Amino acid sequence: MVTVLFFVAGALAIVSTALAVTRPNAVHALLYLIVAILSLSVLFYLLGAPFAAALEVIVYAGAIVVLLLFVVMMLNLSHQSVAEERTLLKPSIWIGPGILAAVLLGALIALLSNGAPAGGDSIEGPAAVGTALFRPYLVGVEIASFLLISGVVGAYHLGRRLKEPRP
Amino acid sequence: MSSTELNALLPLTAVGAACLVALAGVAVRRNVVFTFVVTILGFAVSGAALFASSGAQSVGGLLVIDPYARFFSAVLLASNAGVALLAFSYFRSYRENREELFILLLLETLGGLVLVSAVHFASFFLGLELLSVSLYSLLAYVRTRKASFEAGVKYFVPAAVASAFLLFGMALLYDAAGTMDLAGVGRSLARAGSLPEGAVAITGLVMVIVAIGFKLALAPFHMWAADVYQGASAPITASLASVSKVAVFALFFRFFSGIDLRASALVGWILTVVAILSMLVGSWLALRQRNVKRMLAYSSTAHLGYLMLPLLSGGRAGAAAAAFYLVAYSAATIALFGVITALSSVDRERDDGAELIGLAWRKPFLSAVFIAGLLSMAGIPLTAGFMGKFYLLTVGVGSSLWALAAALVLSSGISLFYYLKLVAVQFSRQEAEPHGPRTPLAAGFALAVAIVLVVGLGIYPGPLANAIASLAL
Amino acid sequence: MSPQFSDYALVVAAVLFALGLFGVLARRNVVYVLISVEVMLNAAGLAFISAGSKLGQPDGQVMFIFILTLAAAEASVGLALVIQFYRAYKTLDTDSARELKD
Amino acid sequence: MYAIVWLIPALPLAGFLLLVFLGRRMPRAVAAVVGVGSVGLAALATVLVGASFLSAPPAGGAIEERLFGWVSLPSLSFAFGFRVDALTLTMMAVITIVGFLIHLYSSEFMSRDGEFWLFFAYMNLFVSSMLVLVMADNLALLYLGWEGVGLCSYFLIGFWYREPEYCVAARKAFIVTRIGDVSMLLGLALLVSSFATLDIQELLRRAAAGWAPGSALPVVATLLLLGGAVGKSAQLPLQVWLPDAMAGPTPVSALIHAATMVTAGVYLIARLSALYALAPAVQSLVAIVGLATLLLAGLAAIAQVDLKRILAYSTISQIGYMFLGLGVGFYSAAMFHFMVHAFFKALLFLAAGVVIMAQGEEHNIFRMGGLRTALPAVFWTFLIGASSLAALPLVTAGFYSKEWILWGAWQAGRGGPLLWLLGGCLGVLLTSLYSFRAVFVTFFGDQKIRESHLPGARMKIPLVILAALSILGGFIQIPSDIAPVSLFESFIGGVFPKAPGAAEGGSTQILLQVVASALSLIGVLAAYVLYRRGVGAHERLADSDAYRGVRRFLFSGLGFDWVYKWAFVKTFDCAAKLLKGEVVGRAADAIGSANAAIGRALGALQSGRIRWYLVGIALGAVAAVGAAVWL
Repeated sequence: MVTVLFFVAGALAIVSTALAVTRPNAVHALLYLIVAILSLSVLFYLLGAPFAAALEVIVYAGAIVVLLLFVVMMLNLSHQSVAEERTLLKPSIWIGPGILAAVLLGALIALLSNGAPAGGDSIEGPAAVGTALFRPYLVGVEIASFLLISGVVGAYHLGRRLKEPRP
Repeated sequence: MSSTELNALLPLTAVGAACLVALAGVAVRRNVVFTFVVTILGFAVSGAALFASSGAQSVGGLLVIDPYARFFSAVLLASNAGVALLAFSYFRSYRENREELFILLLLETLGGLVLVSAVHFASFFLGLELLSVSLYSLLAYVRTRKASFEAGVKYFVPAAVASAFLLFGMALLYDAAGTMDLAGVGRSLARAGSLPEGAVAITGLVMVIVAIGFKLALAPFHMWAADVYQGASAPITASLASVSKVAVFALFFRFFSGIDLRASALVGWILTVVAILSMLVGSWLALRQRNVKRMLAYSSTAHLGYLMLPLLSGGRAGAAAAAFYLVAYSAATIALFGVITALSSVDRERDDGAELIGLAWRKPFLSAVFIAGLLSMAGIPLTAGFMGKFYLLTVGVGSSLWALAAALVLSSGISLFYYLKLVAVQFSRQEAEPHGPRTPLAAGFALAVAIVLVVGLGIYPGPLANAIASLAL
Repeated sequence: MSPQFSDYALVVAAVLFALGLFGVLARRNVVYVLISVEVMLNAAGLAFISAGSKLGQPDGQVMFIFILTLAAAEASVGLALVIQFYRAYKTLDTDSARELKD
Repeated sequence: MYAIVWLIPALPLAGFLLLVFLGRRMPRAVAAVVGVGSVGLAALATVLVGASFLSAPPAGGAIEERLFGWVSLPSLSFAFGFRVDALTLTMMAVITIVGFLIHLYSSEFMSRDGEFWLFFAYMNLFVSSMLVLVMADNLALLYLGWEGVGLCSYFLIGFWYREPEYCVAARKAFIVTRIGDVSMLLGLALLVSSFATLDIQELLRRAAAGWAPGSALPVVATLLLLGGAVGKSAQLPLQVWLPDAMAGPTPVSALIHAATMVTAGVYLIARLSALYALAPAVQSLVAIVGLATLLLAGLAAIAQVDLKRILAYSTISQIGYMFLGLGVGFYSAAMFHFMVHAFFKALLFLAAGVVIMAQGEEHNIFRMGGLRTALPAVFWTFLIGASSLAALPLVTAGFYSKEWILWGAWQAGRGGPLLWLLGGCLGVLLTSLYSFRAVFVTFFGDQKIRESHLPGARMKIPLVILAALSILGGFIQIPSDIAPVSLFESFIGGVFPKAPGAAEGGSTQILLQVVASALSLIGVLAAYVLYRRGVGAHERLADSDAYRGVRRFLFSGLGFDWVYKWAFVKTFDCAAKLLKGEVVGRAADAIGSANAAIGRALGALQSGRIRWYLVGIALGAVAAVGAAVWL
């Protein structure tokens, strides 16, 4: 069962990623990307990394992709906004991601109802990861925080409107 | 984390603290002089902390503060202190925010400091990314000029791809070696050695090399360099050309000193090909350029190609040669871009070769600095660049890297042509423009230090040569 | 059982990486380039986790968390650049940014 | 007196620094005094050092002076030091004394130029670099000088010409000389890596002890070094750059491209003579290169019409003689010829400079003529120089130096007589033919252009002194069968391995000398017959019926014109083409255009599109990973 689930999630990840990088519409692409991220999260869980699986969903799907989506919406890439709003509701947009997500959901339900354990012999739970993170990798965490500062400062400076418009 | 570890981390902490102080300053009230002073103080305290410590101290298995790390940290701090001085002068007339520039510069330096002391994939990757992410914003910093923005984009996209390569390669190496410690990875690579058992490891190593090759702008990963150099403002280009390359190369060298290349001759071959390509392609492309910054971008590709000689020969002599060459290269880079900075303003970059016509008559000091930098880059005797190239050649020939040595000599032969052309142009009697504005004090100081280093190390390299002779890894 | 998983996971990671690379090379729209980069980073994360799982170490997950940090930082700067790109060129075609060339 | 050795290169360097930093604000007179004076003082110091060297030779035959430690690597260290032995002293004397005279001449010649002071700055830097090159006690310092003189040469060629066609010529010259330098640097690197020292004397000792004669390593090392020497000294096949270098001001041609820098290759081989002794095959190659160059350049000189280009080819040809001397192991003879050649070639160039200036920048000798009366001082000094070049027997210095080399060629192991026949007979004939062709065409006949500018004292004095040296310089070394004088040999001979063969030649030597002398006179006569047209000094002779008859017979009756045209002109044309660059020059052009094509191709990739750059990265990655996985 777990094996089947693993291959289903892997195949889903590949298919939805392929769709994400090829779809002409940015919103569609991002929806596929979310499906891919969810599948990846399942893979992580099956590989014995539940903490990473949770983070993948929270940070990637919850923050980064949403940020991307936000920018896509803000720039209004599909030009005709009203027409775009209408098309957003068309099944042709959500049917693909919907089917893929449904498959994923089915697999997840199968997994959970089976009560199968994640992964095989080595499960590195949140405790182990946390200990590693704040013992040997403490310096790394500090550097990572500076990395985020750099990202924030950069984004603030670059994203801001100019005091005087560009000549 | 023990107190000895904290002590050893002091140089990094100083820069990090300066960054936080500067950020707090911006939060309270914007004042560019305050930010600038904090930046310089951060560099100074960090430098002092470097000199105060000795020996090798491991920090949590991620970093090692040893003489090697300290030496390259000093080079990075000095270079970016120079860049800060230049930037302070350059951005005087910039009416948008200037404080973030110095904060980003501090962050970039911190990334470099992490890189040169990294002994683990985690610190390697985080240091590199801290450096890169800061550079994205620095390169695109001048919001009023489109070219600067274009430079930022053109660095960002390939750099992000290179990061992915780096991470994937690291993952493969981790998978094969079972550790992310650089020395451990090296040992395991030597064991894996023969293919196909080591295929995963070798593939990982090659992907890491691709990413490093991108950061160092080695051919064929060099194509972004010219556009980015040209588009970014001159002081930032100076930082990109010196700090990012020195830091990445120092790490590259440390990484490779742990790998027995004889075990995987193939990687040695790949690096040889990359080195020769870089030397020749870099020089060839530089020949055609009229824009000084583009020319320097391509020529730096060639210079990093030369540095593959000590990398491939390795050992203590290799480390010494690479260290000397990088010092010479950084000093000359700061000198050259510093002169362009002094000539340019934030609204207009004076980086066309034609801007240099008759510079010797208009601005003798700037011209002298520029000529010293060019001659050093060209490897003319009595400049630091000559001594550096001399070290490289002895190391290369000592390890029988004949093909590389020949390519080095050939490429420097070609390079002489484009460097000297720029020297000659400055003596042209055509008076292109009346005397421009005076060189600001801060930039003048940085340039004076740079020329003293370039010429001083060429005439009397003894002290530095002795200092680097003991850079054991 | 799990070693098998991790081997297959590595294959999946490689495929995802290749797809991301394809996207970066093939797409001209900056947003897609950004999406593709995120895909590549994800692939690297999967590779790390599979390696950590195979070795029974938490280090792979730690690296994944660091990658997540990078992805966030890169996305924030990248999106700021995307917004400016659109303001500057009124399009998101990367090829429009070519004032600088040989 | 030895304590002032370091001053000799330091003085011109100080002159250079003064001129560069303050020259623009100096009045012309002050700039001239600084420029000429610094070299003059260096010459004086050289004379003083030389005098004490002669009166009390230092221990070991060399003055050694370490200034300060320069480089100290764990494996390798050397000092910033000079070593002056007889060979070096000879070079130094020529560089400073001839250099001083040329500087003096330039102070008038360049006086109307806008960047008078800059010219002197470069010239001073050149003298300083050249001195460092010959005085260096280690290879790094020698290379410093080598690069330095190259640099000055490059700047000075371009001193007057900023037009595009100059750039093309300069680029070609540049590529060609760099080919030589690449080879030389690799040779130096091989030496350094083999013996872990840069000290020249130590290196030669270790080489003699460590390398078996004739084994592969010395052959490779000497071949690579020969490449450098051939490039710098404009020998076949890298000779094409020298005629192009004539674009610079005439004093530059005199100092750099005739008297000193171009002989750096000769110096290099002489300095490393112990190394060449370990590779006899390469040494023979040196002789062959010299011989081929001297003949082809001699032929090409006859085909030239530009006065300076005639002298340029003549220089190439005369350095060929020096290489011949080096190749047959007669190092002293080669150095003697170097010295004498410096005197008369500098003289010829300086005189040519006056002529060209007086003719309003006309370079074509066939548009000149009759300057014998207009410029008597120049005529007489030029005549002396040309006589010395043509090696007119007994009275000229050129005769004694060339005779010495030819005697060496005769004695060379295998093929000696052939070397003598080609180099001696044909070479001497060609030399006197082209040198007196220039004399007759330029100074005799009708004056076609009125002289516009007459030389002053500062231009005449160097001419006279150099003319005197071109005559008297020879008498310090006279073959034993004429008069047993061998001051030069006893001075410099100790530096080199002993020359092969007998010193005493007896009747053979006398016979050879007579033949060579006769040929040199025949060359003069031929030049007279062929080129002396119209009226001139020999009008009275020409008036005689007998002469007229002979001449008419020669020109028309015998169809000499026809013979001349088909036998000579065609040959000359071929030789000239060969030398002018149809072989190496075309190769250099090919390098140039290939370079441009590759540059364009590579540049086309720099399209400004980010995707292209990513494709580059991806392709590189795929190639590297592919190599890693499948190879």
